[in-house]
Amino acid sequence: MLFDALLGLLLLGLAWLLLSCRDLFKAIVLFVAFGLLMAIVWVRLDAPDVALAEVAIGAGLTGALLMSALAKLPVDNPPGRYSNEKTHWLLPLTLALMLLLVASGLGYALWSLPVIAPGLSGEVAANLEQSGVSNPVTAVLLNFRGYDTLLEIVVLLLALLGVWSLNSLDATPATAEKPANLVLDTLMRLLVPLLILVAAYLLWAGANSPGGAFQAGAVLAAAGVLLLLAGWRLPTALAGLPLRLALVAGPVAFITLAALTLLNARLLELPVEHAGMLILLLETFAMFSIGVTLAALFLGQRPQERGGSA
Amino acid sequence: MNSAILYALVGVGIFSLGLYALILHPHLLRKILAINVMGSGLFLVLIALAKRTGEPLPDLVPQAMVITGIVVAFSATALALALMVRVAKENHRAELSDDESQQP
Amino acid sequence: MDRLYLILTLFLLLNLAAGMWRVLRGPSAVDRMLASQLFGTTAVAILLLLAQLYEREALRDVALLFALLAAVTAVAFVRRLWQSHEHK
Amino acid sequence: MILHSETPWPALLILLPLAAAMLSFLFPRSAKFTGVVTAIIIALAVVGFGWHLQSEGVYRHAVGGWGAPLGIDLYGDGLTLLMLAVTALVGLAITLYSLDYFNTEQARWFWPLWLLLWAALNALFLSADIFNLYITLELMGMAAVALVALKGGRDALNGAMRYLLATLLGSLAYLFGVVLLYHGYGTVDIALLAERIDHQPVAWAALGLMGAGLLLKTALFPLHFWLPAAHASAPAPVSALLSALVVKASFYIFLRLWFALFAPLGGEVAWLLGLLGALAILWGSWQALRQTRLKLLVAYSTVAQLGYLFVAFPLAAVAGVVLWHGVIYLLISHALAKAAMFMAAGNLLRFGGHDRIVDLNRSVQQLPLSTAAFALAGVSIMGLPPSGGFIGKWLLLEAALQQGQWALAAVMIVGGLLAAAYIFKVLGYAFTPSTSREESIPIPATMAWAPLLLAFASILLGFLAPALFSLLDIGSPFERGAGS
Repeated sequence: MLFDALLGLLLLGLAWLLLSCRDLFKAIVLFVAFGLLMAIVWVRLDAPDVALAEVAIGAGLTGALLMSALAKLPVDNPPGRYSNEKTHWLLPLTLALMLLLVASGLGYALWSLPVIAPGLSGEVAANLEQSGVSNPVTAVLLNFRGYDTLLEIVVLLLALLGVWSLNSLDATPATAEKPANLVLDTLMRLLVPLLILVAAYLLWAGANSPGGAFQAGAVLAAAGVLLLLAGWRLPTALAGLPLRLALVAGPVAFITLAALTLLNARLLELPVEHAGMLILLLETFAMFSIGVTLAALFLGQRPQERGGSA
Repeated sequence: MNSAILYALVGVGIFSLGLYALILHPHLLRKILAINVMGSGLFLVLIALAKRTGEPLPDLVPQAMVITGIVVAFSATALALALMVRVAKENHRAELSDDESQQP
Repeated sequence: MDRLYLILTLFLLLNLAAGMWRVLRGPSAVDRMLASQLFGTTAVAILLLLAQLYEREALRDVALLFALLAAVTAVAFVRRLWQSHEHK
Repeated sequence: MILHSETPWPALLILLPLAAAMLSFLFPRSAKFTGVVTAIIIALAVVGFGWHLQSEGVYRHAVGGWGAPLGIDLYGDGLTLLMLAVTALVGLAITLYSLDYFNTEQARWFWPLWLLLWAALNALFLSADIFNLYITLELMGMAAVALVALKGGRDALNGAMRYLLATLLGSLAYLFGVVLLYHGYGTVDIALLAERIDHQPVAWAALGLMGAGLLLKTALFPLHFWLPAAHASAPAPVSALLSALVVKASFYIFLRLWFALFAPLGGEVAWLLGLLGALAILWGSWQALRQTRLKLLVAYSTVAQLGYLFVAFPLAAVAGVVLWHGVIYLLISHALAKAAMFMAAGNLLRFGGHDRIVDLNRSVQQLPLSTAAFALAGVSIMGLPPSGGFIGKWLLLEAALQQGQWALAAVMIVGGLLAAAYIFKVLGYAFTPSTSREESIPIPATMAWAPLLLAFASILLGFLAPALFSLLDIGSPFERGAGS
């Protein structure tokens, strides 16, 4: 309990500091630290799957993305106003009071909830055997609520479409990386194979223990990010249709499976005897696409295609 | 007060802090950070309250929802950051220009 | 034994708070970044202790991912932000 | 067997635009073809779904075979059908209009984004699960933002950024409500929640949060601050689909939740909604009248017309189902008319190279079809007979008068007069004989005809009322609201 209270206070303190400190770089570092602390909280709350996702996506890749974006902001930009200095001091005060009221109301609503509520844990346990996997979180993500997951990986692809469309309208060329040095080169040679190995492990482990396509995909993306930071770029021959195929492989596998299940008249109903195999197949495609998409999101610019048109 | 409700209340607090910053700070990067912080607070409420099963194992459906939520939040952040960089180039500062809007 | 682990995790948590202070004070971006790396290392230690305490193998995976992803953010910092930020 | 108890039409309505989006991303050169074929098949699938509903009644499908509360259910009734049908009709028009609108680089992104947005809309209308609805909301919102930004330039980018922040905030508030409902009642299925919900504080908090989030996305006054910039600065077909469909989608969720969950809770809330709706009508119409640029005028008109949808809430307790028929009628005719208006405005803008209202002269002689589309759509927006807008507004006005709510009735009438004023302001300038000759760009036939057909449809709607009302009654979507 003491541990929890301390952790909770630290979280609140970090949130306040990262949102109120004047230096944006400091805010980003604090945000990454905040994500790491969240991961410890997830572990405390018996949610190791979420902890994995938080470390890989919530803190790791988001942190890298934030730093990359901060570096792209105009250099002559005067340091951002800390808060809207045109506004009177009364506005923040009123806002704070209003939010305090809302938060108290919400707190009261949560407080009034029954102390014991099983949620859907009973249903999950009862149907776990038919799901094809023994990690309940994977069962929910890929089978019980697989339709959500289908839409979710489409959201990820949509984000990339949006980012690419934004950058394709921008005339300025992509920023070239500085040449890699020996330290980075060695680190990359060590880390990239390790990351790929860990991704494969997480994917495989996801069926029975914490892990799964999203965490594995994020680790794969981390390997991609390292490569990109070291100055590696996708060969122009692969940057057109092959890259697009890699990006849509996960969604397309999902959509195809959904269409096939329609022949049996029920959307996304996996036959019990093949469910485990189908889920692993689906997750493999998904991991691959998620990895490529996340790395592409980090790069931002659409890679140069053969034939010149960016 | 058990740890489930404790963390849930912390989640509400984090959400509110994020909302305060989102409304008050004009810099777009800070607004994006604020939205992410709000999301984390929300996820904390979702998972903390799932501990109330009365058994050692928590309700796992919220955990799957939060993994979905983390991926969606990341997607939104990536899009928002790309948009921010473009807006900052147009406005010469990473804030929304307020000259074209006639309303308060 | 459990009590020992608990005391250790509490101690490490206090270490995190100390690290936060360094992130806040800086003064340079490198100081902040290094402090955040220390953050990651401490978190790894906490996770390993918790893994022992709860007897859950999976937490070691989380710790492993912590260590790996910390390297990625560090490289992102060095390559994208270090020079440009220090110049400001 | 497939055609009997388990028709795959709804699944097709979701999977087809998704698959088409992937195809158009993979093969940008044939994207236009993919888009048109998809639009046609979707229209056919909606007809098939309607036929199924007519013969079999309400549709419920347990995705994955699990069924609520463990799995996700799809659900369809008359309201779902009409929303899908409007989306299919407006979507077809937008697809045709967009064939020649975008340059090559924009088209490369427009088609996959638009098809994803379409998939999100269909999935949203068919969902019976509040967490699944959250994902469709995010999919829709992010696609819409990316489409606004497609225009490029300062206005569009600022509009898109403001829109993105607003829509993300709305999603977060909505999701918080989902969290509260799940932990309060142990399910995210709307039907199960409807059975279990009671007067607990969590239900109230959920109403507040979900309501605020969805109304922010629907741009109800005073949460409309993001709408004019986003809708006015987007490319014309995008403006059309934002005003016609995207704001309606979040309103649809609000309506669903209102009937299933919240109507028994909030009599006072209904009055608050009515008040905000009335203010939206007055403020939006007044702002529209003040605008000097055509697209901003049309955008503020959307703010005003959305207000009408909310004026119904306090009247519903007495007026019942008929009133809701009026609201849906208004929603549909506004969708058709506003899409026509934005597309027509896009033509005028493209032709003249600007959308300053005072310089619109010449356009009648040069663009008779687009001007006619604007005028016809205007008839529906003003609420003149025999348009669809007339039926909707008449039902609302009648309810207000019967209940002696003179203030609400007066606001509706004033809103109609102001609408007439801002539409005649545009038409007046458009019919002024031309004095100057400028360079102009010719408008392709599809771009001229698409808005005109939609405008005709919004007028025609006035004659279809009995048929549409009987369709709308399938599954009686408004029963709980009427009873309470």
